[in-house]
Amino acid sequence: MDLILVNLIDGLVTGLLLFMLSAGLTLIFSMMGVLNFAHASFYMLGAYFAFQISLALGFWMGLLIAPLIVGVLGAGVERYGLRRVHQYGHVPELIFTFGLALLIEELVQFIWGKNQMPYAAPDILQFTAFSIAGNSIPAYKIFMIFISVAIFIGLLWVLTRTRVGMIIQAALTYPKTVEALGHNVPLIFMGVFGVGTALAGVAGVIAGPVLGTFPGMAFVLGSIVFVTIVIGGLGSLWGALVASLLIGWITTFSKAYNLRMEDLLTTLGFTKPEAIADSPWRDLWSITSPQIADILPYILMVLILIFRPYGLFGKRDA
Amino acid sequence: MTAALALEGLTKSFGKTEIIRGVDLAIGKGERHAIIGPNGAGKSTLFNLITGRFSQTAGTIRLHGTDLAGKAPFQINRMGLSRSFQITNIFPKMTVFENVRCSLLWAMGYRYNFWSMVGRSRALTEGADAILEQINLTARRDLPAGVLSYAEQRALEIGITIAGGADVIMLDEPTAGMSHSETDYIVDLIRTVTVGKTLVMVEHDMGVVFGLADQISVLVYGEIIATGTTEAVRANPKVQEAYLGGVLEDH
Amino acid sequence: MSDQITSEPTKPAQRMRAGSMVLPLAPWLIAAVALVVLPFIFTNNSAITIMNQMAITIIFALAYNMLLGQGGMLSFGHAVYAGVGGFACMHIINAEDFFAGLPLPLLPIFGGLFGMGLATIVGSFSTRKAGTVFAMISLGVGELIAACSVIIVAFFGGEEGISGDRTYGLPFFGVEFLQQIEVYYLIAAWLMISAILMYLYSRTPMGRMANAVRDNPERAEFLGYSARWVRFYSFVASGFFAGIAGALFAINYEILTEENLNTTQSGIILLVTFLGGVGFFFGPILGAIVFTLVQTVLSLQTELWAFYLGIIFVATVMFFPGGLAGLLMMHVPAWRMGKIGHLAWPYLKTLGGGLIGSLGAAALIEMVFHLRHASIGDHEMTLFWTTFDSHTVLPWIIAGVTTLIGFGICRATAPALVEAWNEANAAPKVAP
Amino acid sequence: MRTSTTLGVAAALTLTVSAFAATADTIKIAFIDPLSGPFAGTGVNGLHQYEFAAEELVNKQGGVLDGDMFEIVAFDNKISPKESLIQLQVAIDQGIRYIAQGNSSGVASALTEAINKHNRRNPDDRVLFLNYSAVDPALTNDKCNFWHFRFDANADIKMDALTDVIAADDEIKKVYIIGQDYSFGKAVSSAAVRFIGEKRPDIEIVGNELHPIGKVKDFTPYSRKIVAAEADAIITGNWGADMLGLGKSVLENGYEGPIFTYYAAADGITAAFGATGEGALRLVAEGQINPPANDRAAAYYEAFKAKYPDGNISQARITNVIEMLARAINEAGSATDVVPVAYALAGMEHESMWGGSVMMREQDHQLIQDVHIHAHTGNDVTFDYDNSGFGIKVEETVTMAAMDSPTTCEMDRP
Repeated sequence: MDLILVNLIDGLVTGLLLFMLSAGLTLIFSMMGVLNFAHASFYMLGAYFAFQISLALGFWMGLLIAPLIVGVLGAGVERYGLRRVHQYGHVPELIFTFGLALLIEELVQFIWGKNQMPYAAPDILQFTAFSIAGNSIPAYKIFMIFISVAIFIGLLWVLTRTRVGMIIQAALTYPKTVEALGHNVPLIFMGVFGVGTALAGVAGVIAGPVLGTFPGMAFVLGSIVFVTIVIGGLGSLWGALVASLLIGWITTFSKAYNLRMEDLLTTLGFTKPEAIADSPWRDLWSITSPQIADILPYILMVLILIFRPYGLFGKRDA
Repeated sequence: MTAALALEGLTKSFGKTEIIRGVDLAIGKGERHAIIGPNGAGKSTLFNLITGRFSQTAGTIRLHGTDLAGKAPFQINRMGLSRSFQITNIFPKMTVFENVRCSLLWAMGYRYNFWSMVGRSRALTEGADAILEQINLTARRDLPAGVLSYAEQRALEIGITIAGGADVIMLDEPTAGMSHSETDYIVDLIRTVTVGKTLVMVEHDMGVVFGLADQISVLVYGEIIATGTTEAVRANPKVQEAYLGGVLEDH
Repeated sequence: MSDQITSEPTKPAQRMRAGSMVLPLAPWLIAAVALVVLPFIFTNNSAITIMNQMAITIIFALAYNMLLGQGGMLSFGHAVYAGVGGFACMHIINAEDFFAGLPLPLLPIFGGLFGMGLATIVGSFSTRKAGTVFAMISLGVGELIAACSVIIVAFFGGEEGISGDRTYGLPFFGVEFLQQIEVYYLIAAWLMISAILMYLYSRTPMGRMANAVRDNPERAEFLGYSARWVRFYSFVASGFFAGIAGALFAINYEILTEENLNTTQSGIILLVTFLGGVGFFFGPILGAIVFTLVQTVLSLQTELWAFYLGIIFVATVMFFPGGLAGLLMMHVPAWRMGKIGHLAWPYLKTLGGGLIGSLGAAALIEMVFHLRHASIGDHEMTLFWTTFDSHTVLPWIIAGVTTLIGFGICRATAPALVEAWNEANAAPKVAP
Repeated sequence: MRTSTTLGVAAALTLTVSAFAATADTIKIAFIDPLSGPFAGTGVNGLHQYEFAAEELVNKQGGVLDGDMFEIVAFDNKISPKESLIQLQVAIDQGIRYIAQGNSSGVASALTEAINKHNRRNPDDRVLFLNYSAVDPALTNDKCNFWHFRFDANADIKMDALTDVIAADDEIKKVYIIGQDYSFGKAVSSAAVRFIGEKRPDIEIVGNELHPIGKVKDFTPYSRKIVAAEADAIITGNWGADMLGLGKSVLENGYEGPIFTYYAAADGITAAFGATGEGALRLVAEGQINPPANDRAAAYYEAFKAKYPDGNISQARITNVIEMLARAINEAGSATDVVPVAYALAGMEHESMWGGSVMMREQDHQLIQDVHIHAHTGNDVTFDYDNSGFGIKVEETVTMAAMDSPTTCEMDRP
C-alpha cells in the first residue's frame, strides 16, 4: 500500500515532466498543424544552457535565463526556418523539424562533447523531503511537481483569462478571421512557437539534474512526447495532461511490479510448453512488465490510432 | 422505369441543426435537372449526401434503384455517378493529359492493376485525347494542370468528371466565379459533353440554369418547395416569393 | 492534413509523351554497362564493399520513395520491412537443408515476400489515413518492432543479431559467392531488376493512381479509386522492394542486427531519399550514392561528418525541397534550349567562391572543435593535409579570410548568375 | 544516369585513402571502434591508450623484428556491426593484419565471424582479431575461433571473482540482480545466479530482472523495488547512461548497500558519481591502477596523463595487447603471416605492467589474469579518473582468476 503511494508520486513526477514538453508541442501543433520533431531537442538545449549558466551564476539563474534563450531560439527557428518551409507543404515541414533535431544533437556534441555533463540539483534541494516505508522522496521531486503544476495553471490562466489567450485561441480556429481583425497572425505563431519551446526548455532545466544531461537525452524522450500528444489528441491541452499522467503512471507501475506474461497466459488458459527452451514462443513466455514498460506507450498509441484516430480528447481529425 | 436518382425522406443534421429536412426527389434517366436555391439552402450538402461524402441522418438515396446507404464515394462512382466540385478539385501537379487519363482508368477496367503500362494502352491514350479534344485542352495537354487558367481548370474538372463514362453527372456550380464569356463557353461545353446523360447540377446563375436544365428543383432551408419544368418553376408563386425575390434582393 | 509533396513544376515538361515510349532505354543501358564495368576500374575489395552498400541503399531508397515521393506517405519506421526481410533471409540461410537446395541469387525473392507480408499486416491498418496519422503509426510500429528485436531473441537474435554463411547455398553455375566481387554482381543484377521493376510500376495504373492519391485523395475517390487501397498497395509494393534490399544486406554482410530495424535506420533512409529528391525517380539513387560516400569516405576524414550532413540536410529542406535531383532537373529547360553553356562560367565563379567559402568555414569549424575538445596541451592538428598549431592566430586568420573571400566572391557574382539563369531560361514561347 | 561518375569518385577516394596509408616498414593495427556518436568518448580514449602504448612500449624500444614500428590506424565503426564490417574490409585492403576492437560484444561477434569467414575464404591475407574489451563469454566458448584473442577477463570470470567477494561477506543475505535486456545483461544475471548458488546457497536472490537497454529515462521505479525488497547488495552489468542512471537513482532513493558492477568508471561516469558513489560502488576489473602496482606502472600512467590530460587509462589491458603482440611477432619472425603469430600468442605467458602475470589460454584464447575488486573512492587515489578527484582503488584481488574454468570452445587450427 505504501509502495503504491510512492509509485503514484514517482509516476506523477514523470507524467508532469512529460506534460511540460507535450503542452508546448500540442500548442504548436494546434496553431500550425505541424508536429515539431525537434521539440525534445529544445528540451535538451534547455538543460545544456542551464548547466552552462549554473556554472557561472548558479542553478536558479539557469532556471530563469535558459528557458528564455531557448524560447528566443525557438522563435528564430519559426521565423527563419519553419515559415520558409511552410510554403512547401506539411511533409517537408515534418522533415525539416526532423532534420533540425539531428542537427541540434550534432551541435550539442560539437559544443559540449559526448559525455554526460555534471549538472546537479542545487544544494538547497538536496535533502530527503520525507520517507514512506523506507523509500525516500527527494525534495527535488517535490520541487519538480510544484514547478510543473504552476506552469500548467499559468498556461491555463493565460489561455482562458487573458486577451492574448483569447486571440491565440481564436487564431487556432480561424487564423484568417483573426488576421482580418488586424492581429498579426505570423507574430502570434512565432510567439506561440517561442513559448512552446521555452516550456520545453523549462522541462530540460529541471529534468537535466535528474535524468542526466547528455547528447542522447532528446532522442530518449523525443518520440515519447509525440506519442503523448497523439494519445491525448492532437491540439488538446487537457488531452496532453491526461495522456502525460497516464503514460507516467503506466510506465512507473509496470516497472514497479513484475507482472509476468507467463501468469497472464496461464490465466488465459494456455499451457506452457514442456520444452520451453526450444519453443519459438519462449521469448513470449518470459516477457515481464518492466521489460516492456517503455514500449507500452507505443502499443497504446498504435491502438488508439487504429480505433480512435483523433486521440482521447482530440476534436480535430489528425 | 426506375429513376436514375431517387431521394426519399432524405434528412441530414449536423448536431442539432437540420440542414436537409426530408427531401423527396426523383430524377429520370436523361433528365437535365438543376437544383437552385438561396445561399445556405443546403444544395452542396445535398450533393455531398448523394455522392457519399457525408452520410445521411435518415432517408434513402437510390441510384438506378440501388440503395446507396453506407457506400463510400469510390463505390458510388463505380456505380455510374460522377461529380465535380464547387472549388476546383483536380490533380494540380499532374499534366492535363494525366488528369484525364487517371479518370479513365477505373472505367476502362484497370482497377488496381500493377502489371500493365498505361503508356502502352492505345485505348487509354486515345480515350484521354478524345476527351481533351472535347474540352478543347489539347493544346495544353502536357502542362501541369495547376498552371492552367481558371476557366481551363473548370473545363478540365468537367472533363475529369465525364471521362469515366458515368451516366449520372453531378456538377456543383460549374460556372462559379466566371466571366460572362467564360460562362457561355462552359455552358456550351457542358451541353455537348453531357449529351444522353443524366445531369444534375447546382447553379446560381439563372442564365446557366435556364440554358441547360429542363427540370428545376428549388431547395429552400433544406426542403424542396417546387419541382418542375423551367417554365412551371418560373411561374410558381412560392418560388417567386421565396427564392427569386430573395435573389433579386440579394443583388 | 494535406500530404502534398512539392516537386519541381518543370517535372512534366520533360516527361515522355505517353504512348510513344514506355522505357527510355539509354539511361538504363548506360547504368547496366557502368555496373558491369565499375569493378574492373575499382578492383580493391573495399571499393566493392562500398559499391555493394551503395546498391543496397539505392534499392531501399527507391522503395522508400514509392511511399514518400510517389504516394505522399511519410514513414518513420520503414527500416523494419527491410530488416524483417533480411532477418527472414538469414534464417533461410541458416536452415541448412532448405538452403542447400536454393541458389543464393534467388534468396532476395524470399526477402521481398517477407517484407511484403509484414507490410500487408501493418498496412491493413496504417494506410487508412495519410499524413500525420500514417506517420505516427509508422513511428509506433517501427519502435515496437525495433524494441521487440531485443526481446524476441528467437527470431531477432538479441543485440548480437543473426548471422550465417551465404556460401552454403546451391552453387549457381558453379559460383559459390566466396568473393566480394561475385556478391557485387549478384547485388548489381538485383539493383537493375528492382530499379526497372519500380520504374515500370510507376507507369502502371497503380503507380499513376498513387500520384493522384498523393495530390488529391478526395478527387481520386470520386474517380472510382479507394484512396485507402491505393495507399495500401503502394505500401505493400514498397515493403516488397524494401525486403529485397534487406535480403541483399543479409547476403552482403551475412549478419543482421537490431540496427537494421531501429528508428535511426528509418531516419537515415528518409534523409537519403529527401536529399536525393523525392520528385524524380532517380532522386533517391543520387541521394544513396552521396550519402554512402559521406558516411564511409568523409567519416574517415572528420569525426564531424554527421554535423556537416545535418547542415546539408536542413539546408536542402529549406532551400532546395526538390533535393539534388530537383536541382539537376532545374537545368533541363536551359539545356533543351542549348543555353546551358551560358551558365557554365557564372556557375564556376559563384560555386567556386561558395566552395572556397565552405571549405574555409569547415576549417573554422574543425579548428573550433579542436580547440574545444582536443586534449589539453594537444595543439597540433591536421587539416587539408597541412599540420599546424590550432592555438596560434595565423591559421585562424587564414581560414577566416578564406571564408570571407570565398563567400564574398559568391555574393558578388550571385547577381550575375541570376541574370545568366534568367537569360538561359527565357524561352521564346513557342506553342506546340 | 549519374551513377557511373559518382561511383567513380567514391572508389577513387577510397583508393586515395588506401594510398595514403600504404607506407612501408610499419606494422599496422586497425583500431575499429566508435569515434563518433554517443560512445565516441570511450572509443577515443581507447584509441589514445593504444597510440600511447604502441609508441611507448614498442616504437621507443626500437620496434619489433628489424625495427618495424607499430602504427595504430583508427576506423570509426559508429558502434554499428554493419559499419564495422565495412571498415574491416577497408582495413584488410590497406594490408592491415591486426584488428583491435572492444566496445560492444555485438560488434565483436560480428567481427569474429566475419574474420573467420574471411580467413577461410582468403588464405592469402588472413587477419587476427585482438579483442580487448568485449566480454561476452560466448566469444571464447561457442563462437570461438583460432583468429580471435580476448585480452579482457570475460563476464563469467569477472562474476566468479565478484561472487567470491560477496560470498566472503556475511552481512550480505539478500541480493538484487538487475541488468540491461540483452545478451551481456543476461549473461551477467545467469552467472550471478549460478555462482551465488554454488558459493553461498543461503543468500536469497530477492530480485532478478532486466530492463530495456538505453531506453529507461528514470530508474526510480526500479529503485523502489530494490529498496522494498530490502536488498543488501545489488549486482548489475549496466554500463554508460544506464549505469549512471541506476546507480544515482538507487542511492538517492534510500538504498545504502554496495553496488557490484563491471563498468562504472571513467568516461565521465566517475565524475558524475562523485561523492554519491563513495562507499557504494564496487567494480570488478583487471589492471591495478590504485595504488600503482610498481614504479613502471606509475611512470607510464604519469606519462600518459602528461600527453592526454583529459584521458584515463581505463583499459589497462591495452598494454598487454601491445606487448604480447610485439613478443609474438618477434617469436614468429614475421608480421605478414598471422598464423605463426597466432600460435606464438596462444599459450604465451607475460608479466603485466600492472602487476601479476597473465597467460593466454591455449584452448580458447582467453587471457587468464588477476582480477581485482575496486572501490570507487576519493581517498588515497594516486590516479583519479575524469580529473574528478575520485578514482578506483583495489580492495581485493583474485589471482589468475578462473584459470581452470571449463570452456566449450572447439577451434579448428590451420
